[in-house]
Amino acid sequence: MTGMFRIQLALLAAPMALALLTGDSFIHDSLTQVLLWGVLALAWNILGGYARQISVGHVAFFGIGAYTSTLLRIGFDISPWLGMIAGGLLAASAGVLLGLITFRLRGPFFTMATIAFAEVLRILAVNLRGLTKGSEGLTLDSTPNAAMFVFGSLRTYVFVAWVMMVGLFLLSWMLGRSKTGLRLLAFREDETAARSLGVNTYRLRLLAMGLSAFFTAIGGTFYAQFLLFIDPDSVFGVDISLQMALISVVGGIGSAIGPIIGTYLVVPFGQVLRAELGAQLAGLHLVVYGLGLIFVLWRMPDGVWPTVERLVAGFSRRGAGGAAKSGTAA
Amino acid sequence: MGLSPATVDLVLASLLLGGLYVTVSIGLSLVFGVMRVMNFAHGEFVMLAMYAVYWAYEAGGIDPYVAGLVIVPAVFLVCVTVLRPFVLWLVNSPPLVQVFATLGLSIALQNLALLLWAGNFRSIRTSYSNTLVDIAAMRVPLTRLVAFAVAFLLVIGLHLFMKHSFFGKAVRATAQNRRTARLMGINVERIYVLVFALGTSIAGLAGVLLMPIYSVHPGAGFQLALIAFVVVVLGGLGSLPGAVLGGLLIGLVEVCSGYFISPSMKQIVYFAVFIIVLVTRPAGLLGQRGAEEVGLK
Amino acid sequence: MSAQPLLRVEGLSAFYGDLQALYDVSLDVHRGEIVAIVGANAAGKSTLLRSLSGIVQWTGRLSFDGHDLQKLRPHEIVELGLIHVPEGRELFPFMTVEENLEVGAYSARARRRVVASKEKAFELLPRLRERRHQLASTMSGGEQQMCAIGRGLMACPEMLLLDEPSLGLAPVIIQTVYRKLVEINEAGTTILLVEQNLKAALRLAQRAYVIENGRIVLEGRSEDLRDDPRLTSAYLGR
Amino acid sequence: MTAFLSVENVTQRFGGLVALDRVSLSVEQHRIHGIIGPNGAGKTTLFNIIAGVFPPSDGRLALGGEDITRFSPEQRCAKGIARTFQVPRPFNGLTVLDNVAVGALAGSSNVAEARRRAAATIELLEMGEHAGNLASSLTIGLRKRLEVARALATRPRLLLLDEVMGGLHGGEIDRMITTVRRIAETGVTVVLIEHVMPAIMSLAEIVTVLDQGRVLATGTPGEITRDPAVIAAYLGDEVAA
Repeated sequence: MTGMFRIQLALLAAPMALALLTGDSFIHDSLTQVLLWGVLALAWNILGGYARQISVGHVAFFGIGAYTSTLLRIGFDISPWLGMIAGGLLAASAGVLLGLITFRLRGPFFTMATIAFAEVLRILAVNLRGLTKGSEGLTLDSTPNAAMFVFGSLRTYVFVAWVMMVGLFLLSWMLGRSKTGLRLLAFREDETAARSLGVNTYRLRLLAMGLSAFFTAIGGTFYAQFLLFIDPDSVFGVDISLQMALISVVGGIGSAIGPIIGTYLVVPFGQVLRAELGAQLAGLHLVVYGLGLIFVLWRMPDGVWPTVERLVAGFSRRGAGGAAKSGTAA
Repeated sequence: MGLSPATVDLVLASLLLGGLYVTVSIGLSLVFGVMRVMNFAHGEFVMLAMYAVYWAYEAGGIDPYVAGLVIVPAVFLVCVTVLRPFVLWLVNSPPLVQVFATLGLSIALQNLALLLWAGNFRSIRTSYSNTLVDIAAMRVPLTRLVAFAVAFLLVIGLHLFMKHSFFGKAVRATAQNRRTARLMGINVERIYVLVFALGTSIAGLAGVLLMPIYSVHPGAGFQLALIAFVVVVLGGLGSLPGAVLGGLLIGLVEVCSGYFISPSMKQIVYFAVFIIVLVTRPAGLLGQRGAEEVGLK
Repeated sequence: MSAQPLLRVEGLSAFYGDLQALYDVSLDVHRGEIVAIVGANAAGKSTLLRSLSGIVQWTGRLSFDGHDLQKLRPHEIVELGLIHVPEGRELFPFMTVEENLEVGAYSARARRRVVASKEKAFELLPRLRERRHQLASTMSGGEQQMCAIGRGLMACPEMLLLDEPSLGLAPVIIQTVYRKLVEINEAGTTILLVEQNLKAALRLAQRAYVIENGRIVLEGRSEDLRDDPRLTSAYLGR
Repeated sequence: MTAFLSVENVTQRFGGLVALDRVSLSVEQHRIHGIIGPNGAGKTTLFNIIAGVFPPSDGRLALGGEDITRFSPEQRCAKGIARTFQVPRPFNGLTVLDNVAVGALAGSSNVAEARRRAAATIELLEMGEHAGNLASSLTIGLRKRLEVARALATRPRLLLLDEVMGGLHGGEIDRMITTVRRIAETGVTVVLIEHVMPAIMSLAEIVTVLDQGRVLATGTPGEITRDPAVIAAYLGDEVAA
């Protein structure tokens, strides 16, 4: 267990260490993106991994977060730090509402409903020009001001994103070890059996939905403050939902470290592919991406992390507790 | 009370659009009904067929409908050969894998189109692109009429095939009870591959019919898939008559909301319809309760 | 008894995932016989039939009519004329009675004779002719059982594997079903019958095997078993 | 004695099929009440209605005088009804300990406490050596015991056991009989649906026989095995072939 624990610590610390070691702004920019995807994948994982409700509409919450803090900043001069919380709460409410509407749907039907929900928000964002300026987008004041969530140094963005990711990792980890975590495990293994043992699976799904939406929206605010520009296609595009889910699935859903591993594998892979192939062959990197996803699902349907864990457990059979395989392990 | 010309116009436009949506959706419904797999890459096959028509026309000057005679069988062939292992793996995988594997295929195909034809909107102009036909005092574009007629024949043909052919009965039996179908001597794996190929070929046919009417871009498949999901859920999961009803209804909703509200909001309206149906009748208008378990009727 | 049994089962073990349901089961059925497999719930009776029709994993040796079943897939086993009528009828609920029968004749060996087979099935089970256009799921339990047996006959079976045809039926209906089974057997079809309804099964079958916890514990001619105290004690616990 | 669990005129229809026809039954507190009947008699349907898998088409259920007809499974669990599943449904990816801990969650303030209580329950079921193993690695006999342990961890007042002896070997059956008896001695009321007759005859104080969706007889095991109607229903009628 301690071996696995050390690996996880190293994985968490690595990006910040890298940011401190180098002053290269390209690396800082890439790291910020990686860490933001880590936050989003962890947030998605609370619903998709812990509660096994596969959403491909999470960009709805991302966009709610981005637009809420940005509109509050532009319209009322409210600090995005507060706007971030407001956006999170709004997204959580929207998530619970969506959950109430779709709780009867199973499998692909839930997935379809989430896609539709995100599309509705995208179309609204395009068409409610009075509020969002439509496709023209919204631009934020770029004067560095920490109180307004705008920093002069890229390294500060890396740090903020890192704190968010590590914080959400710890929260996921604690959630996994809590009573709620055990209930979620039972729910996703067998809902009928879980209910017979007194687990209120309906409430559990709504809770997961609310938490997941909240943290996704926080990622949305960070994105808006990092780029200082948002428009409907960039913060409500279905490809963001897809990537959040994809990262978690590749890394291994249902654990706290899985989405982070997935982030480290998928995001830099995408960045390199795009840099190498993007210029002359637009789209090729995403063809590789799609086929890569199918390959991972085919060879490692549980994702990379559980597969690695199994390998490690195979090397050091100790038979004690078996806690490493109980799924609560982070 | 006589019908005003505007009403007739709206109804006719709805029917024509609905017919197109039926063609786009019915293959998805068929595949889901039999295999219990929601193919998130269904729209991409429509989109690729549209590009194939475009390419044949631009490069070889081949008429779209003539090209269709090659494209549709080609899609079928690809499914029973290249995609065969994928289909068999898919049908035996857990739902999570099914969702993401078809999404992965969707991403790959969408960007394959981007790679081959870039991101611009492409359309073709044939000699009959602007031809109008008179029906009951209305003037209707020929291409839309062809699409509707083919959709009509397709639905009738598919219905007769499923109802009366030995193969069709075996397909329904497989959908309703997989294990017992095996006991009847049905090679269930073969049925899955053929049904997937049939459903996907119909998507290809939809692409052929759409291309003379609309323009195509790599993201078009996703937009069409969204419509197909709405149609399938609205009509009833895995129900072929349901897909027809759902397609026509969405055609009506889209035309009317475009006319009475605003064209930019038409998607909002049918997504609203989608959510309302999901909430009030999760099994769809013609679906049976628990149809998710029971399958194709 | 003739030298070569129609069905020979040797050292059969069967599994559901890691769970073993049958242990080293051996039995023979000869052409023209009715043989019963009896035993309590979950003893492994249905698993035996499922192994024969190739829908569960098994090890051992199974041969039917001289063919080794080891490498055959379910639809190939059907082509040999070994036909399984599953427990609980398992009709196709949204198809009519007639369609259910037609699907029963899907195999190549049976499809050629579908019209004649249907006529024969209707003759033997006239109730099905009356109900031919009705959805299978809307019929009573007894009628559904008739339909399931009729569907099995449509496959032109050399041998029928019947899994609890009396399940959930009233005694008078069971009697009717059993009379039909005798007629089917007299017309030349061998029958392997799995039953929980002990006395009925022993009346019908010439021989029987008693199965308990996945193992055969008793076998013999029906009239010998009928009064065997070991049998009643296994059932009633007294 | 008053009824602890009372089933009043419960009818269940599935489409045109009547699975249960005005079944009434009362279970007294601190008793082991057996329910038997041939396959297809309606035992599992009755069991599902008591456990709250679906509400009956008609009729009423009461526990300790309170109407629970429309309660969800989790509400019933909170009221003190626990059940096992005929085909065991363990949480395969969890250890035996965590499986049982899920049952113990409701009355515990944290997971550690739930695990402690679960460990005690596991000892009671004599499966301590398997506590750390994944549930998916258990044999059928141990899965049945896990079902009982998990249900017991919810601290039920009424324990519904659905064929917990089915598929067990002789020795396992004897152990299970001892276990059920021990559970009953702690004051838990037990309803036992069973096919293995020797087990039910030695355990149950009262037996209800179902046949064709109706109650055929109720009485002590001795009375039941001598009832000609029961013998006919159970062994099957003499059918003139």
